[in-house]
Amino acid sequence: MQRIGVFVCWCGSNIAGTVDVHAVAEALKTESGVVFSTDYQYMCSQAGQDIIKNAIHEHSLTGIVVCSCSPRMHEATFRKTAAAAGLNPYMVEIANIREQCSWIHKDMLSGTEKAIILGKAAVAKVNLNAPLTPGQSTVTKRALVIGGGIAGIQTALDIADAGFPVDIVEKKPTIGGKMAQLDKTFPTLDCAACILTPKMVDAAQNENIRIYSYSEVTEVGGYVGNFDVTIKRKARYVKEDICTGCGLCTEKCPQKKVPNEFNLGMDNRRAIYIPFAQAVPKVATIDADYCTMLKTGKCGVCAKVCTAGAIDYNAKDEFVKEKYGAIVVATGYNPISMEKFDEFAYSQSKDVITSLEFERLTNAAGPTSGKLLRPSDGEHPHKIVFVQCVGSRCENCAEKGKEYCSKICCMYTAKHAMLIRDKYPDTDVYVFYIDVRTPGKAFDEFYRRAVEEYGVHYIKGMVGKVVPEGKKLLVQASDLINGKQLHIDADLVVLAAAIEPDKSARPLATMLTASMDTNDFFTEAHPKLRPVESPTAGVFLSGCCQGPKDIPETVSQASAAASKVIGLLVKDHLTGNPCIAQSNELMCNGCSSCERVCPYGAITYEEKEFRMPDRTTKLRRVASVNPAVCQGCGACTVACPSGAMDLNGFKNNQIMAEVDAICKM
Amino acid sequence: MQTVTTKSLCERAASLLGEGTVAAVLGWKRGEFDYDLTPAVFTAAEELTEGFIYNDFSGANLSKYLLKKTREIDGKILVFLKPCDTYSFNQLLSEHRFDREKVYAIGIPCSGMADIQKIRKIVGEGITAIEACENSLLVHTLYDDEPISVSCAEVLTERCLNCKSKKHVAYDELIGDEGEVLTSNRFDEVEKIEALSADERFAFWQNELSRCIRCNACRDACPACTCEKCVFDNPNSGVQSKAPGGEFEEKLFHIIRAYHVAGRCTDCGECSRVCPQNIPLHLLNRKFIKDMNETYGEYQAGEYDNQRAPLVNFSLDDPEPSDVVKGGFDRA
Amino acid sequence: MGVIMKVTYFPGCTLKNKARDLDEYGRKSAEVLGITLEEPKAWQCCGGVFTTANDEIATKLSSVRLLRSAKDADQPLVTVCSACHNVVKQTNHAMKNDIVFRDRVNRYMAEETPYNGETTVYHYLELLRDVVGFSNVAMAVKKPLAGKKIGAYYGCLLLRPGKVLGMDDPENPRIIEDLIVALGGEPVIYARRNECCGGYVSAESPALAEKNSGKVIDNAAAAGAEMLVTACPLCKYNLEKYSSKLPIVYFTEILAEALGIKEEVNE
Amino acid sequence: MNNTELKKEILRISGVNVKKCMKCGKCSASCPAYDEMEFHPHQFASMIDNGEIEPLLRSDSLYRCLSCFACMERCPRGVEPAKLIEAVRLTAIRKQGANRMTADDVPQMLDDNTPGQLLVSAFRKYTK
Amino acid sequence: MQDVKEFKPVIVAFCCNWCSYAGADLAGSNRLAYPADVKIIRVPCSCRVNPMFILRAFQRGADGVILCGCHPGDCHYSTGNYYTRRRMSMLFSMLDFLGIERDRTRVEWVSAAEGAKFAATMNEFVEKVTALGPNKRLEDLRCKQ
Repeated sequence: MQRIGVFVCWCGSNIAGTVDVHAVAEALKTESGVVFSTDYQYMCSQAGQDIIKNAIHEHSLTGIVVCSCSPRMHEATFRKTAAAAGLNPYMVEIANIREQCSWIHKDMLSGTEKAIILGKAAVAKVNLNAPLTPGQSTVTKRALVIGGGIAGIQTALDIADAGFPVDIVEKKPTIGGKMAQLDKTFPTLDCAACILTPKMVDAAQNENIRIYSYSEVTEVGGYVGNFDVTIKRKARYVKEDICTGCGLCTEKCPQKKVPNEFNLGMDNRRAIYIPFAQAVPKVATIDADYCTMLKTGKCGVCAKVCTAGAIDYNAKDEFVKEKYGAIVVATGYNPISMEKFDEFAYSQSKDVITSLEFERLTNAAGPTSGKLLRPSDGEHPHKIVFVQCVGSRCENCAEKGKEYCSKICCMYTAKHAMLIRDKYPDTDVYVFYIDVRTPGKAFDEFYRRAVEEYGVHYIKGMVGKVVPEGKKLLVQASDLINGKQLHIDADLVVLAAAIEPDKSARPLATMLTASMDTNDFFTEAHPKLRPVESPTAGVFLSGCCQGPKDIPETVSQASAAASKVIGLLVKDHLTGNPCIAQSNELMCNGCSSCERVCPYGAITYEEKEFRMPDRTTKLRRVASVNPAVCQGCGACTVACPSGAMDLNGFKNNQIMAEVDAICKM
Repeated sequence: MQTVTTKSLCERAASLLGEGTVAAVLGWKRGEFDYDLTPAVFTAAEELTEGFIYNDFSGANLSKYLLKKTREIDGKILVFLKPCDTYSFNQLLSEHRFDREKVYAIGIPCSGMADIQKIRKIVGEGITAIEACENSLLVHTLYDDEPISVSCAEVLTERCLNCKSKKHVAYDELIGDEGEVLTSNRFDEVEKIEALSADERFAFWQNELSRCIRCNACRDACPACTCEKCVFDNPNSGVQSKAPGGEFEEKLFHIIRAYHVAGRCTDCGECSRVCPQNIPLHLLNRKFIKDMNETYGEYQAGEYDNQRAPLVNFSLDDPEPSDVVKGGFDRA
Repeated sequence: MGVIMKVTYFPGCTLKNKARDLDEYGRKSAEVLGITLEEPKAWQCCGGVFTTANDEIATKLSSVRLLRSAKDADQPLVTVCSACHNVVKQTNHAMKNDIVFRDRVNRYMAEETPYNGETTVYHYLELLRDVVGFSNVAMAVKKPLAGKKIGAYYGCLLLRPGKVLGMDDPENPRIIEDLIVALGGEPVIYARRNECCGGYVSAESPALAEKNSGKVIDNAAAAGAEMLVTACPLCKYNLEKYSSKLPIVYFTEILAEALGIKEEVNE
Repeated sequence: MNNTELKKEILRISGVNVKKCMKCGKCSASCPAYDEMEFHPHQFASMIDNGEIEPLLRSDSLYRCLSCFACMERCPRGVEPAKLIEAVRLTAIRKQGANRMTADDVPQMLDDNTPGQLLVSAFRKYTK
Repeated sequence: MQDVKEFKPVIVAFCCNWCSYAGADLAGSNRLAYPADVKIIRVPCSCRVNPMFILRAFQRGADGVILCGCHPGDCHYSTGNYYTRRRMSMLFSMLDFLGIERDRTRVEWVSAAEGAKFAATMNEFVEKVTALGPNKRLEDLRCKQ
């Protein structure tokens, strides 16, 4: 028989305002097993916790019911309190009489009545509680970072700095990500390459960091502290350890007509290539889709010119299996396709470009060596129109745009406009905006400078149609402040395309069993309090895979994710959740139903000897649960017809006791 | 009558016993009357000649008995399986309920079993003996001098009228000819009930289930009900009950029993065959089978070894419960 | 080519007089391409424009009757005029998806069985693309429009509202361009091909129609078009009235021409 | 009808939720009849939301809308201004004697090529 | 005596810990009212709910039972609610087959962000169950006081 103490919290007037807390404490006194019942203003306060501790000692309590706020709020608090007083923390149950009672009911009578019933249900459950001890598992002291953009690089550097080995898996031939393609960064206008490339070099030289470039994660198994990951190292046909990155092959390759993705297809590269001068690793890669040798077996120029002998036309994809304690997702973003927004004539004119293309056009290492020239005819544009929110903040066109604000466009457009006016004062710049959103340190000041010092024309209104005619782009737009429809004959139109999570994120989320929102951004464990963790233990989020963000924010989150990973990796053991499934071998049929529904593969079978009624022993097949792998969902408990499989902390008889308590009027 | 004779089966069993291939034979033997055959274990040729019978009353599905017998008896057991029994046999195998190595299965043809209740309805009480002829049964009674002839087709059991398959899906040896999977109208009765109003359905089942005496015969005969410990016998399950306990209790028992075997029930019909109160329990199982077939695609439990039953499976675009109950079977 | 499909064909009022070309070239070409166009015995004018107000019943009844006759014949319904297409397809969409509207119409019409938007409505162009297939059209071409630079003029009614008509990307349509390619011509893409010509407002404000039509033609000409094709009699009227820069013909005419049956029609 | 009821009526027959408008002006930026209109598509949304419907009812803008649906197609929020304009126009011409166009107006519109479609459409839009 | 004037149903709501229980908490935080007749039982996942619990609730006097879980695809345990969906589809269809009123049982997917949906769902469910009146078809008279 349990000796249960009931503690009813007032939560100031939050609970006491609509629930008669004395009456609740009084009513629960007579419940089976209850030997002590009291109420207090704030049970979660030090004084409140002391009341619980003292009662445990004074009344030799074996179980605790706290009638208070949601267990999601303070279950952990009260479990610690109980543990401090020598009671097993899993002997504590919470009756949620705030969120699910006092806050939603207005009159004292029904509120109190319901609070009593919820209290009774908790008491009924505690009567059947048993002390639980969490299992322990070891931690593999190595982290995996998926994605080698600025988010992934920063996370990896910080983890490595704390002394833990970390692997970066990047699907492209080089790390660097989107930031490597940018020209300048707002609001300080530092050159992106100048601040990024030293970090890339640091990552390459750090002995704790291993970079798997041109690689992808193909399989993830295991659980927090013990992930088993398979990494596909795509065949790059160049031996990474031998190639010196001299670049001779990329000059001699006869296949010159390959669209250069680093410059967003605005110029061409060779079939064997190094994406850009500061690439890390600085190693050539053969593009199998274009290489004449790989396609027809005739050519071999690169092998001939390579003095190091690094070319290997027979290379195959390789699979590496590795163990990790933690995984950081840093898969980043891409601008959405402009295909469905052809009112802006993106598909009709080369002079309608996206902002990322604009970055390349103004970048000294870009296709025009940093000179702002029109892609169509290489002439200097004199009138440039920027269009904001293309595909962002779309309500009805889910298949077309995105419902959210892409967050970075207002600032980079101000940057672009300012840079143009700075370099080419003879060029007129128009920015069509719906709202200018500049929350951030020195952001609004930056935008105002664009208007006030650089004379950028900011016009509130959207562009409705862009008509390429002759050499001009006729822009038809609203000027809402002046109540006019404007017609501007522009030379260049730049679209601030919405950004979306990288397409690789969705299959990765499935592999990681990490949840995503409807936009395919990874969901955080808590939007405010646990913003860099995924709800899946051991999986952390860094950068735009979690939501649109700019570089300062990305780097902050990257470091935050790293600190969470370090916090995990310093532990030698992880304490598991003891509320896991357990099979009663005497009742188990060995039928495999539970195994079939287990999402974690936590259930295996073994042949065990059992004594038969006639005193002989027979082998029987029974289920056994791996406590380190089981996450405690309970799917198996319902699949089991005999009830042999039960869930600790949520046992069949405990839940039925709650049902009984609620239904017994 | 059956196309294979008791004698031929006896001979084959005796020779397998004799050569030591099997240590025991699981078959049917005469009870008090010709028509109340019960499952039995034979370990010697003489026992077989004395007791073994295969006739129109060998309805009992022997597959379930393998669980206990394979654990009790050392050596192989010969079991005779009618086509429908082989489905149960397979299902039990995929649930790892017995060691296949310990069993020698002989598939035997079945031309349908006779229902003694139907015979009684025709000839009345006082049946003393029944002889099988080609297409009819000769029934001797206390009150009639001459045996009365009834046609086999007329007295086929309900489940045999809707026979789903004459094909054996598992065996080591086959005696007689192999049949085919049949198309049956086995869901007609379910559909009839579905077509009733909610009140009528409730009244129908209230009438049927209230006759339950909780004798547990359905559970004990069911080849899918093979739990080491049944929840209804387990004092810790919270639903233990061994006696009829009112209207709710019977519903709970039969709903849970049907739910526990859903996806595993091969529709062998043993539950209704053994029910002393003649409750059409197989309709509950067939309702689940029909729903699962219609909602998640055709599935026949026991058809193959190691299938994944609908309730331990899912697909991403399964319909919502509200659509299944409202859309699929709406009669409102 | 054998008969591949029989369809209910709705010509609409203008095709019986001013836009006879659109109709006749269309009929003859369909025959060649294996489509049998069956005109319903009785039909009424579609109304020319679709009234978006959802309490308007009467203005949509003629379309509903037409849709029902196609349903009764168990045939898809084909229109060739952009305006008819727009009205009939939008009406069908409302009958299918707007439950309140559908019930009111069905109650009003008091037919034995309700009409619930079952009919599939094709524009003639969709029929060519989705049923016949442009590759088959290309194979049937006898006199390719070699080298002819043709601008497709969609106007507004053929494409919008995009979600309801579901014909093509309303901002970057390809269907007429693909047809031009199939016929051996060279399509000229220009941005104003989906901008309105001025429509019925030309009745009251010819100035507006003049301005809009002019812009369309100037844009097409600047892009190098030598002629424009359209599916709408009103577009053709407005464009021709306000500019003589480019010849305007119906798409069925270039179809007939390429199929080598243009003269046959004119005989 | 007072303003509130008039607004309700217009929202009802148009089926539009004007609250979805984020005031970006893309509708008016797309409008090919902009210069001919006193009130522009985005103003229809905001004025109807404000209950300022009388000025709209009196405005010639109602008869300049081409019903080309460009505003509907390009609105990022699915507001459908063309449906609002249609609803206001119908509210205006459904009143007794408020027809915009009569049969007497037809002869001066005609020329040799005028398609029937033009007359039918204009009557639909201007007359009840 | 049953109070004929005002029937207050007993509603048992099983909520998964990760989405729906959090959704219920959010409804509370936003002070979105729903009837006090609804009593929530926290389970780790909707797939923890055994049909036995539902029948048990009816036996002990519940008038309606509702199951809330994460939206399909969002299960914290990735697949739990898919099993729930099948299990409850089959169970509810069976209850319907036995003539039990359809509106006494329900499955609803409520995310942690859908406080408003939680409250609205509960209001609607209570309303429907109230309209049905007391549960007579699945009650256990021995459990009545």
